[in-house]
Amino acid sequence: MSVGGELSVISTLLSSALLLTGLLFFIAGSVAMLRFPDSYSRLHAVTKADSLGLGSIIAGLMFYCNWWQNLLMLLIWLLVLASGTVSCQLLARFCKTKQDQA
Amino acid sequence: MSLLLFDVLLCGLLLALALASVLSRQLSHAVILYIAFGLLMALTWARLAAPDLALAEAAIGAGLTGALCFTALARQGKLAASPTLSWQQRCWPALFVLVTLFGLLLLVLQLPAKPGPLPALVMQQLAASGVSHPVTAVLLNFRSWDTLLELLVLLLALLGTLQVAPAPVYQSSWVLSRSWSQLLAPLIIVLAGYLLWAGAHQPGGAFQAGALLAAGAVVLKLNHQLNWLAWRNIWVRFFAIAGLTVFVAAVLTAWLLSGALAEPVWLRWPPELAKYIILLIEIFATLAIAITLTLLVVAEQPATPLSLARQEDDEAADG
Amino acid sequence: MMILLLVLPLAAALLMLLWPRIAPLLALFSAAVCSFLALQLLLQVSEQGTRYWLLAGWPSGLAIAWQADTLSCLLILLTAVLQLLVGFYAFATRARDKLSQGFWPLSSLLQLSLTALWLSRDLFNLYVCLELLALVAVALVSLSGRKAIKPALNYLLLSLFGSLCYLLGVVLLYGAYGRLDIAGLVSQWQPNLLTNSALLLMSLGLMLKAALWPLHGWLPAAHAAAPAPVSALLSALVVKGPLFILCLLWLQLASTEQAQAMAPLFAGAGLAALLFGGWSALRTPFAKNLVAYSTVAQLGYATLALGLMLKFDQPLIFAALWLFVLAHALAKAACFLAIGEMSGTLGGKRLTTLKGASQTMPLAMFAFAVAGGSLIGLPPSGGFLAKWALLQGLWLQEQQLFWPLALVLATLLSAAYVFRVVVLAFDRADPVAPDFSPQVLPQWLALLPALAVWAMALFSEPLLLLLRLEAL
Amino acid sequence: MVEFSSSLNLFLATAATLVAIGVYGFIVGPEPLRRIVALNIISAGIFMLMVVLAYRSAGPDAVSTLADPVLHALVLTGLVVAVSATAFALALLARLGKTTADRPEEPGP
Amino acid sequence: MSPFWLSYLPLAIILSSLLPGLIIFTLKEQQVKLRIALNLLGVTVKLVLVLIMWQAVKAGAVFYFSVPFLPGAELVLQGDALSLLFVVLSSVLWLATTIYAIGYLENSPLRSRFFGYFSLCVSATVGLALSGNLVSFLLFYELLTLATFPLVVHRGTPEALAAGRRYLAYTLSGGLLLLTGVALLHSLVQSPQFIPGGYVSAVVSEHAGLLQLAFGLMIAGLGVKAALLPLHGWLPQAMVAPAPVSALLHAVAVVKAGAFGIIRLVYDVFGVDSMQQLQLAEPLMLLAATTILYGSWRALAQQDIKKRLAYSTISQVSYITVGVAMLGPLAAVGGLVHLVHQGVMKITLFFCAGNYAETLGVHKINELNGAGRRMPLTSVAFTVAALGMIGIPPTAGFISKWYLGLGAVATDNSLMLLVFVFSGLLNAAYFLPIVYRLWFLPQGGNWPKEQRLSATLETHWMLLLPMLFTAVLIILMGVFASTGVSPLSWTQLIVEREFSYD
Repeated sequence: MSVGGELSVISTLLSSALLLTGLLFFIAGSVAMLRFPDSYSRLHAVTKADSLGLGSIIAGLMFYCNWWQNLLMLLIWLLVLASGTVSCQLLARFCKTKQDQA
Repeated sequence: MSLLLFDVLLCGLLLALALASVLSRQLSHAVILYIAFGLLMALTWARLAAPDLALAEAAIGAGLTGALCFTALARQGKLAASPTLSWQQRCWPALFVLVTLFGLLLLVLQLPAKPGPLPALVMQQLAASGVSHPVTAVLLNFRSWDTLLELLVLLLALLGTLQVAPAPVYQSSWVLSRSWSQLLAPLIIVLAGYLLWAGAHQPGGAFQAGALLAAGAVVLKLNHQLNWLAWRNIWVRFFAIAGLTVFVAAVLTAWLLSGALAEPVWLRWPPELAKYIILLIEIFATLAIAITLTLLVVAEQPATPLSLARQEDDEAADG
Repeated sequence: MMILLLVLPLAAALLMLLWPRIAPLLALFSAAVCSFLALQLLLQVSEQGTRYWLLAGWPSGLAIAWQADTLSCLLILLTAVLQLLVGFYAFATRARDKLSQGFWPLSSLLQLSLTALWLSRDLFNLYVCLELLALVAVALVSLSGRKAIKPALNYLLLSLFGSLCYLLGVVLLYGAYGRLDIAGLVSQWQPNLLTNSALLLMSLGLMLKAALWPLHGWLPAAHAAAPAPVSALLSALVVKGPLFILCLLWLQLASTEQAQAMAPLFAGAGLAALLFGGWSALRTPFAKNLVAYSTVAQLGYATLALGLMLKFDQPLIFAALWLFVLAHALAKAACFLAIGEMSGTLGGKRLTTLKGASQTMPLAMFAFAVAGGSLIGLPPSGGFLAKWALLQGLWLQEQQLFWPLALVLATLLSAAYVFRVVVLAFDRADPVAPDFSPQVLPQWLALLPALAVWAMALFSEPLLLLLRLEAL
Repeated sequence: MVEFSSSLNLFLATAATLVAIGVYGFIVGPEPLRRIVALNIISAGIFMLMVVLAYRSAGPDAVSTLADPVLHALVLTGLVVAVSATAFALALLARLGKTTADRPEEPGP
Repeated sequence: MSPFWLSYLPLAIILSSLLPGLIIFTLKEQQVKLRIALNLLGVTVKLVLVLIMWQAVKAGAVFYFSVPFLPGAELVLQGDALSLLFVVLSSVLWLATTIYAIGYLENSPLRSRFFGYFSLCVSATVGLALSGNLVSFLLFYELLTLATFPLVVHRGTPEALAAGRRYLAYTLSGGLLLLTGVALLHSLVQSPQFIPGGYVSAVVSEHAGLLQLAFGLMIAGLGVKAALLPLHGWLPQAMVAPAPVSALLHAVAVVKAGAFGIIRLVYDVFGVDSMQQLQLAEPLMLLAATTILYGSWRALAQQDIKKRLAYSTISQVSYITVGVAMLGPLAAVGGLVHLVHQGVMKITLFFCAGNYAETLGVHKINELNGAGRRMPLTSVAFTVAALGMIGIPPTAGFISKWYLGLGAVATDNSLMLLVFVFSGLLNAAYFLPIVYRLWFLPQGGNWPKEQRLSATLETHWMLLLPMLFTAVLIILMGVFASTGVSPLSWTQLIVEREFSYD
């Protein structure tokens, strides 16, 4: 992993905290997906927790990179956010139709 | 040390996912686990100094194969639970595989640690190849015959798939996903163009770009956009074979250009033109790969008599 | 010339995809021109000696190597000629058999992939050729629709597995020596655990793809399910591709000790294939399965010859090996076309449909019998030539009584299954009436390769000479 | 240096084990789809072996340009070939499922 | 030596029956006249060509025609005295059989196919006779198998198919053994042309074991067609074929091909000297002698006419082998001349059997009672041929047995003499009762009404004529044995050439 220039202690602490938070959200989301009872709650958990987790990880990483890389990372986050939303909606609709049919 | 830890973790996860995919109870789980495995594999390759391949694996290996597997699952209709196997059915193959594994381990650990002569040779000849990225040089100049055949394999898979493809099923698409896919499309085109252009000197190239384009096209196609993108359209057919056509045309041209020589050499690009020829081939190959991959995923029966499905369905309806 | 042999079928196939209407004409045209070119090439090579290319003129090792020796040229010629013949057959029966348009580009691509395979002397390029071949073959099998899907899938999966085994072997060799061209590998070859295992892995994969005993399980179903022209191509040509590579590996790469160690295995497998395939052909109730099992048995001859070649290193046995392949290709094409014609006209897949076929369709039956004669090895057919060369090679070794005996037994088995059909055809009690009046042209087309295999005997001396030189 | 070679060995062993896992899956099956997945795992293992072998030439201080480009090109070719074959196999499989579904009197595989 | 076209004479002789045969295949069923014309044209041309060759060979010429085939073994057609003996026999008898077959098969289905294969069969036989080395011989030997098989199964009944299967199983195995043997011999000494005195003498001391093995393999292969003892099983069963086919198989084509091969093998491949050195003659002779007695013994028990004739063939053909295996000039004359005599006599017998079956519907011996009065000409022919078989003068059979006896005495084989005497007695025992039934017993069976096949004659003239022709031949060959045109004088010429090579 490439490491940028020197960082201050505060920045390091802050970025580590953000990274850890992101990781926590990811883990929470994954556990939820495995443990939650039905599709809707799973979807809910996964999309929200993962979007948030990714956001905080990217925020944590931003301390290490230059502005151009940061911009790209933000763009990636936005894309994931949007596509996560759309796919979550799609899946929910699919579940709904299936439920209605049954 | 930390890198080694990372490696151990990576390898452990890879093995666990692969094993889980093979052993899982349900097919859909197997497919999901396989996709995860593919993504991790991409990461592994990035770790192993192969960013080209990481890109390709992420797009083709994990993404495309996963999509294909899911399509197949969906087309297969209702899934029966996997038949349970008795332990003899599992145990004896396992024993056999363990023995094989032992032998394989013995073998791969015997491989010499020093590389062969070819990397140095590639570097030595790179200047004459017309591109500065060695992988692209190998793909499109040193071993271009392999690449030509590989394009052919891809085309062939498409032909075979079209032959057995089912009749199209019409479903309504949802406004939000449609507009989202339309929003994504230009982004993907730009990205693909970048990858293609980058291939000349850094990781990237026709396959990665083609795969990316295909991903975009598949999304659009699933949202009932791009209705013209079907085998029955002659222009689609034309571009699907364009990669090969341009390749062959370039080969022939190069051959004729050097025809004055006593012994014309097959597949040799004139050094001063090599760069342009390779770029031309790559552009058309990207298009062809994109179209082919798209059609592979959303394969539906074409109107041309290439497919047997319709006539058979008619027969089935009669009977 | 070389280039045209590859570009022509490719270009033809691409054009066919664009304009399916003219596909048959294009396919026939390209096959005809290629046959002519291949003949030219053969003559040229046999006059001027083997030609070796490094593609694109890059240094050895980096470039893909090609070699056109007389054997390769002979096989290229065979491929083109059979393609032409089968193309004519498919064209002649297109109205009746409702053969899909997909056949034409696929058959051209089959020719391309085989030609590329015969030429290549680069292990990885051979892998790509193998995959290409497998995909074409499976796509061709799946042409017959619903009933062929399962065998086709089975064929594809096993074939992929075989390719991967082969690839693993190639990778191990590359890991050890860092190169892929056979000539380069030969110069550095050392018999050790690594090369042993690589060779074994590659052989396993190739044997699976070539349907050599005991890995032949997929073949009868796949070949029997395909449409008649496709079965002819598959049996005559496709299984020979992996066999060719197998021979390259063991005759050129492997050291003498390795070859000696492997010889009994190949010979044993060949013998087992002969006996098992013959026995299965005797038992099966379906006509096409009989011919397909006969392919398994006949491939046994080739394997046996390979094993004996490794053991005794006799040029004559090498010649015998390829004579078997040539003769079998022609004879099997005739068999499949004839059987396809008969079961198409008489309407049924079972052997009993052929009852009395010597009256209703004498020409097709004659074609089958004549081709069968070569399968048995009756003089003066190609099969006889091969058997003669093998026997000569064996008798030159002192104290070899077991193998001639085994050959005799195998020949009797093949005679038994060929005449199982012929005897049935002479049954006059109640012949099966044709569904419609038999077409004459396709029957003649089926007879043509059968006659060609008997005509091989006329060229026996140059053939033997050519092939014997190749072994040295 | 030690770390490099132990990493290398680790990856080599992983690649071999992946192949073995794939072979197990291919033999045991039982559904065709799982066989296809298993084949893909085998090919992933083989490709990984190739990538590791390419990595050999990179040396302890990994710089991407030094990895064996020939092997990388081969893997790329192999990947495309593998995905083509997989796609075709899956298409056949889908057709097979449909054919068996069409005829309910025949029990599915 | 001779005009250019003469070197093509052997080929022309083969083509004269092959080409009409191939044309006949393409004819429609109704084109009877054309088919007959083609057949007769072929026969005539062949006879003329054979006559030309006969003249030349008698003057001492030898014909060669060769095309390249295997390395070290060209495809050679060689017209020498011995081959001409067989060629003349098969050509003349082909004429008779063709006419007979036209009459016999009148109005039966699939005649184009029948006559096509019939011509092929004769071509193969002639080719076999003319072949100039072992490889060519092998080739025609296998072609003969293939050409005769459709004739055996021509009727297409279950019995015919079973017989066909059996026939194939035997002959193909035989061909295979022959192939193995020829290949073995080829690897030792190549396959040069047949030459009096053989060509193996150079390696006799070096490879005695392998030579013996090769001889054994080849005799086993030839023995199948020559119906030597353990390999005779197909012959009696092949009786289900139509009468002309049986006649052809027994008198000319198949059985004689085996016998002829043995002659070639013994005299022109191994040679008398090598045979003696390798001690191969004795076992062969004993085997043949056993076959003679066994065949006669089994013939006694048969009630079916054609079956009895079949076992008689097994016995009679082995006379040829015995004559050859005794390795003396006189015995050789006896054996060779028996090749011709037995052919003519046996074909007559089969014609007669066919006539009885066709006209009266009689297949069993005990139904023949009194047939002599209903069908006098047929019965006379039968009687003549039967007497010939027994060896009663002045028939041809007497000549061959006489020389065989002389040969046995000359080579000090008293055992063989005993065999001949005993076998002669057995012959009489199974033929004379039939003759007795024909002439001296009252009519027994239920015969169809008269003049079914012909208005004036006892049966169709085409069935009658060939039979009478061959019956007359039997007498003529016996009576005029000492003249220059008789088979006897020709065989004496052959033996002179065979035994005076050094």
